[in-house]
Amino acid sequence: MDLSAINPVLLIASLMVAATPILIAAIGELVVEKSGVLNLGVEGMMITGAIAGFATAVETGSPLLGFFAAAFAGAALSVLFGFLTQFAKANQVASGLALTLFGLGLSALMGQSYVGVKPPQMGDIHIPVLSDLPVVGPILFGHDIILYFGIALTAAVWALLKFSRAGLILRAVGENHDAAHALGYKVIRIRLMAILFGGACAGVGGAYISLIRVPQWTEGMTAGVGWIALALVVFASWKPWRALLGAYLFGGVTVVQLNLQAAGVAIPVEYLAMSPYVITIIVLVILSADKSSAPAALGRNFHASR
Amino acid sequence: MIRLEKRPQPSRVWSMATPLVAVLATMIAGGLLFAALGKDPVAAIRTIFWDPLFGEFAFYYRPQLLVKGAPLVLIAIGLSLGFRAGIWNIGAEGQYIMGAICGAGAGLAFYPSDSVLIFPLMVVAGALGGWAWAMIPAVLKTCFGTNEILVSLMLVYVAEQFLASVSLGLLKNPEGFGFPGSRNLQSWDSAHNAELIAGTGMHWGVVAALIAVIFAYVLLNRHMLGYHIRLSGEAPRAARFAGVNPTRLVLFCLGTSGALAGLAGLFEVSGPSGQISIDFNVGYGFTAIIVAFLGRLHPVGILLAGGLMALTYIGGDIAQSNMGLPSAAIQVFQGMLLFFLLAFDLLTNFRITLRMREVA
Amino acid sequence: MTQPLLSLQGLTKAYPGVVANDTVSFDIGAGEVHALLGENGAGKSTLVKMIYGLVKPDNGTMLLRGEPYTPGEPRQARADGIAMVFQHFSLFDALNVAENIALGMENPPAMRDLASQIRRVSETYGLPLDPYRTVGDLSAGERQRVEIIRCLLQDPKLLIMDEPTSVLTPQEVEILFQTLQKLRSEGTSILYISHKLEEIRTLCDHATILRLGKNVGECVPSETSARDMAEMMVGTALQTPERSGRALGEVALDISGLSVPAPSAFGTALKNVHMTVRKGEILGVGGVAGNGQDELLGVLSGETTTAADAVTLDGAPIGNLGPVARRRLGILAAPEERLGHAAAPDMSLTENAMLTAATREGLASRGFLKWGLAQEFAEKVIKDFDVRTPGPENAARALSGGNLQKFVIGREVLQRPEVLVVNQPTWGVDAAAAAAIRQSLLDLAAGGTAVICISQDLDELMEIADSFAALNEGRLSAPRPTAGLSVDEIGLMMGGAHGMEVAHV
Amino acid sequence: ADDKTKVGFVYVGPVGDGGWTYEHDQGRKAVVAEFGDKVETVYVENVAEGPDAERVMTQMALEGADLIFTTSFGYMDPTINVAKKFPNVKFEHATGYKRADNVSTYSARFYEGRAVQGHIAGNLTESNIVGYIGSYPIPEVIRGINSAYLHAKKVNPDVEFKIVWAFTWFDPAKEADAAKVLIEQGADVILQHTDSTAPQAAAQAAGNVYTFGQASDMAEYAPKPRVSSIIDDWAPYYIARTQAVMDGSWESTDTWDGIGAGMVKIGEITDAVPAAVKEEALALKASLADGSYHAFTGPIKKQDGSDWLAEGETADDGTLAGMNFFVEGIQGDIPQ
Ligand SMILES: Nc1ncnc2c1ncn2[C@@H]1O[C@H](COP(=O)(O)OP(=O)(O)OP(=O)(O)O)[C@@H](O)[C@H]1O
Ligand SMILES: Nc1ncnc2c1ncn2[C@@H]1O[C@H](COP(=O)(O)OP(=O)(O)OP(=O)(O)O)[C@@H](O)[C@H]1O
Ligand SMILES: [Mg+2]
Ligand SMILES: [Mg+2]
Repeated sequence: MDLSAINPVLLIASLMVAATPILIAAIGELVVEKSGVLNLGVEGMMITGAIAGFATAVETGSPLLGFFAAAFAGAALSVLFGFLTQFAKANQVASGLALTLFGLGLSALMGQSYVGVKPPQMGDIHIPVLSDLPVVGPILFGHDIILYFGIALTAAVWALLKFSRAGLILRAVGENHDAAHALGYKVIRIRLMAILFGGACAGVGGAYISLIRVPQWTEGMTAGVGWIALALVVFASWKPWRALLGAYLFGGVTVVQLNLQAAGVAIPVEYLAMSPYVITIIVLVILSADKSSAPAALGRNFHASR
Repeated sequence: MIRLEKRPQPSRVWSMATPLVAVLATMIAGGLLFAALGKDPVAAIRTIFWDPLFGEFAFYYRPQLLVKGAPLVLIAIGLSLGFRAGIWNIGAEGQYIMGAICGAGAGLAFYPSDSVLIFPLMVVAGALGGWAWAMIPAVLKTCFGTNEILVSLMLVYVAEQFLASVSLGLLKNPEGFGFPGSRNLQSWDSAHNAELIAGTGMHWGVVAALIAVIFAYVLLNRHMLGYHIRLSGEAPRAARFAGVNPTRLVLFCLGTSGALAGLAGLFEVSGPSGQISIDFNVGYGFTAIIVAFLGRLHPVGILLAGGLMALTYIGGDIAQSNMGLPSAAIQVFQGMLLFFLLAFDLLTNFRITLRMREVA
Repeated sequence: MTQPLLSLQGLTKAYPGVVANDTVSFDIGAGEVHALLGENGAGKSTLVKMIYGLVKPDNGTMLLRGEPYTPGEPRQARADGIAMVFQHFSLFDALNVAENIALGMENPPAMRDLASQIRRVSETYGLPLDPYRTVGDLSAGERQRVEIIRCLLQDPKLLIMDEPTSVLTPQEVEILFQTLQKLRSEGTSILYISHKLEEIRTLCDHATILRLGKNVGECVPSETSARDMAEMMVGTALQTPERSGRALGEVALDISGLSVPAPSAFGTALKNVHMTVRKGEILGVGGVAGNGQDELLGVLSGETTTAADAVTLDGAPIGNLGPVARRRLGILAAPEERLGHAAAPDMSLTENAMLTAATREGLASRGFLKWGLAQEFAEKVIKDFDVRTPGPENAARALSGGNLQKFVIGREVLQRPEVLVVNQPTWGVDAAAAAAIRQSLLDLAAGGTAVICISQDLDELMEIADSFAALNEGRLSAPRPTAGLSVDEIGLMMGGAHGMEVAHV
Repeated sequence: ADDKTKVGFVYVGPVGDGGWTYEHDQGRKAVVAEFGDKVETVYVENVAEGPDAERVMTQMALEGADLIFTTSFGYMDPTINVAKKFPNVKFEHATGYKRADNVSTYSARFYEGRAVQGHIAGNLTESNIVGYIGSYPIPEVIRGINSAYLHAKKVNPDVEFKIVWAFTWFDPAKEADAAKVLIEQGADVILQHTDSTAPQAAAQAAGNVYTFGQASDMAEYAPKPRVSSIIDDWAPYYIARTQAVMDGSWESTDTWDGIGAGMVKIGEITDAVPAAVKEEALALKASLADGSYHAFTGPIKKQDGSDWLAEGETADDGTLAGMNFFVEGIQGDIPQ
């Protein structure tokens, strides 16, 4: 065993990368849930975003365009969910699961000719001086732009929810849709926009996996990240900064367990491999006491009796 | 302008008709998809829906429908109880795995005994394994209010790691030349869940699924507990008023669905599948969720939905092999089926009126 | 005469099966307090929702200051100077007062400015409010202040108030009236909906009466007797329930020193509650909504269990028993919320009969249900309580509110309770049906049942109860005989003015 | 149409996995290219091991397949079961050990390729740390680790292997993480027994790290980080066996072919490898191909220090097939 082989600076830098797709998807879902909608289809939207982004990046040669396409594809898929739950008043749990099933199939279909293709690379941004600083340089300033986008998104959503009128309306709709309707807010329209935003974020998160983190396209490559993102929202008690913390924690546990393996720590591998999930459960238990910001109308459909 | 009006009460006619309409719509949309992929849509639909039932080799596929459908129905019945009560166990896959591991493990501990008690012991152990795994989210929910959707789901990943671990270690076949995977229970009579009548596909798992359907039907329609389950789902406060103890209900629903999923795992590992291996689980626990909704959480509906789902799997494989349809297309097709069902469900609870708005 | 502020002409709105408003026309003058009267379901709320832009009329026109007025949404109505206090609060429990108010405004100032505006206005009108408190923690009266201040901040020209006083103590009503008078003196028109005719007589300049959606008359309230107005509303002469004098038996139910923590974040804790009810007695429990009524019912019905000896029935401790065990002993209850608490909306009446009657009516044996018997029982309830519905196979939510209420009360009454607890037994029920329900409670009591009637309708309690106690922030006042109790005394028992002050003019 | 030979393929993953199943499907395409109209091939992808596999094989047999390739270890028992019911249909099961009159088995000696990789890796590493990403600790993977280690050690006595078990066959994100972790812990050569190019990409991002293509050539990452590769080439075997069925000369056999028969190919060794090393590697490959050298030739001790192969002794196929121990010098335990 050689724990000194683990370099904490590199570890933090790589857990930031590992956390980014979960973070972006979770922030999107957080907004959706704040509006009172539970969309369990994150995995399906992520994988669709992964292939749409990948294909676009390959075809156009621009990873950035890929991310736009991924956002669009994720949002497009979420329209299906929005239609089912907001217009057809279908059960949200079932609709979300259907979306995941559909997304997995659809992405596989779309991705058939992209197997084994190498995508164009998204360069890390290099900020002179800053990126070369010891310790903080590689942690803070040596990453790709989407990673910073994820952090900025967290900050933006936090500020939006806390300070802006749009955020207030969103929270109001998720809190009590009947009252919001009575005050003249268009509950369905607001929820649809939140759902679209969540879909776009999930798409970007998926594309981060296929374009930066891995980067390649293979079927089913999101491998459950969407579900982790869902867990993260509850875990974060619907607070954006806690979602960031949670994403880093989860990414951290995953990276640390591999580090421990490589360092030869004598913990059976299967326990290390299951540790991220077990730790997620434990943290869920600890945080479940805090339901303070759970949207009161979460998962309930609204039908305005005009 | 299209307007939705909530019906005073759900329409019976539509609640029967929507599944049929949904299947039809899926056939149409699926046909379009297949056509877009350059396949003959009519032939594809026929291959998926007709050939397994009435085609040349139906004698083989019909029993396979039972083999494929039984675990789906068994798990879905258990899940539907919880879903009816608003308790969302989506980790049946993990409970299925743990049932199989515990059941097979209990049997293999006595290898090569030929006692007739082995199989019953395995059944009990399988049910207990699934039950115990489901009790984790149940207890966490009742004690700490932890979200059962997420806990049960996380436990699927844990169970998968555990499955890999026992396939490579504890339950590894000592005569397997070091390859992962347990002994094949099919070749050990006292543990083999064999076909009860050769060539029918009928094994104990199918019997258990049918019993579960009847049990659930009676429970939901004739028994106080089932009434309380339905009541809790429709009006939790009214349920409390009626005297339902929510904690006990959570324990019962999660426990039952876990036990049934565990049983499904046990019947599968000791029968059609034969052995514990790293990739033993094939997603029945997740597909069963879809089956439960497709069957509108009704026992008889679930029975039919399980059959329908099995049909699309079997027919889908035939279509792959005979027509070269990619398996992803079949998956999309199944997703569409669920979408359409959910969408058309609207007609059960709402009336759609088309009318011109008069200019004021 | 000057031009009216708002003129309604032939407004019609139909819902499936009901014409909620049928060619309703009347005018509201500037600076006028105009009352809108009518029974439950007469169409009052629908009418004001049309004015507020929430509901689009099928037919008819509105003129605001002589100009055609067709509000597409509440935002437009607000822009035109119309503000509304809703019958069912449109508040968000998890948000604070300032946020709630901002949501009801078109262009709210920055939060800090808004907070100081709220403080200022609330003090001017004698309705003190802390802008940073979470609304879920407020009492019903305070919540209404939030709604009112939300309106006042917008300088409304027309203020619509849909049953604002049902959640206020008499003293609070008094203060509200002074606020409204002040507004009127500033030139604001008020459209005021209430069932409390005496209030209307003191406050309003003019009244329009709706029956079954139609405008059936107008009057000047100060010149018309309450009884006359009531008869215009109902269309027939009213009869009062008979209360035959009866002897009270021994103590049936006894609660002593019961304290229960709030069941949820926004619930009310019960504090040191003492109460005894004797056989044949009707105990009226008054109080403003949200002061622990639901919680008290929960403690009595067994939904909330307590220490065994905190509640006793005929001297035997029962505090730890759940609803089923209590029903077996004869304690039955009918909660306030019909849909979702007393009955499951999507279940049939037969299934809803099973909800509480399984134990006492023998509808189940060893857990197996006898649906045949349940249906017979449901049919009996329907027949005996004149529930208007095609049959017991109909879903509860397909019934009108009043009919469902009759079903719920009938279901409990027909089970021959030893103790019956009802919360708001006639809420949303028309006068004739309400009279029938009250009569059935009186009959039960005459048969020796101890009845606890929780209600916000003081007239109702005065009419049927033998003694009266009031709930105020989870505390129950000592019961007093109803005979000879004055409105002022009742008001004080209910907690007085809850910190409101007379408007500072 | 009946004079066509019908060949069925049962795949465990999607043909789009870019690895194991993808290469088998390349083999299928080679069969089509070779025989054209004389064959008809059918395949079903994503077939779970167990009853589904049995059903799909039966279906193919019923529909008239003459020869069925079942391409995953987990199909072993189902293949035997179905073969019993269709004595006239020939079955070929990959990587298993159960045979019957109409069931052959075939597998590839990837460990020969691993020997070449180990040789190059031992030479290239400067940190003397070689990272190895394992999927599951099964004989196939362990054999590869041992073979690579032995040959790296031979050219570089100081070499050390860091092994990370991903506990998944397939999870590109996890593979990427594993590669990054190994690189962070000092590895400058990464070997992998998982199929995605994620480790290649990680190595490329890290800079001075070498990798090897696995299952497919992964040439898009050449010349560096990918310096060579092991390629599964099932085409010659599939063509030969199809031909045998056409000729009527098919017999049940156990084939375990390596570099010599072309079942295992070594992808181009790029110029990132010093010429001398490349030459040695090619020589090693040649000796493995012509059989003059066996990748497991004694003296070799097991990890616990006990003797396994004496000087000059070569491993027998039985031990290799079920290999469940590390050789001396490798750190860490095999997870059980
Ligand atoms: N959204 C709706 N859909 C169908 N019917 C409705 C709807 N809203 C109101 N109604 C019906 O319209 C009629 C008038 O209702 P409204 O709420 O206006 O009565 P109200 O006079 O305000 O009664 P209350 O005194 O109980 O508040 C009732 O019969 C009611 O059931
Ligand atoms: N939101 C709604 N959606 C659909 N139908 C409604 C709605 N609200 C009320 N109704 C229907 O309108 C009719 C009248 O309901 P409501 O409860 O308002 O009756 P009401 O006129 O107040 O009668 P009662 O005096 O008995 O309470 C009922 O048939 C009811 O089903
Ligand atoms: Mg009513
Ligand atoms: Mg009203």
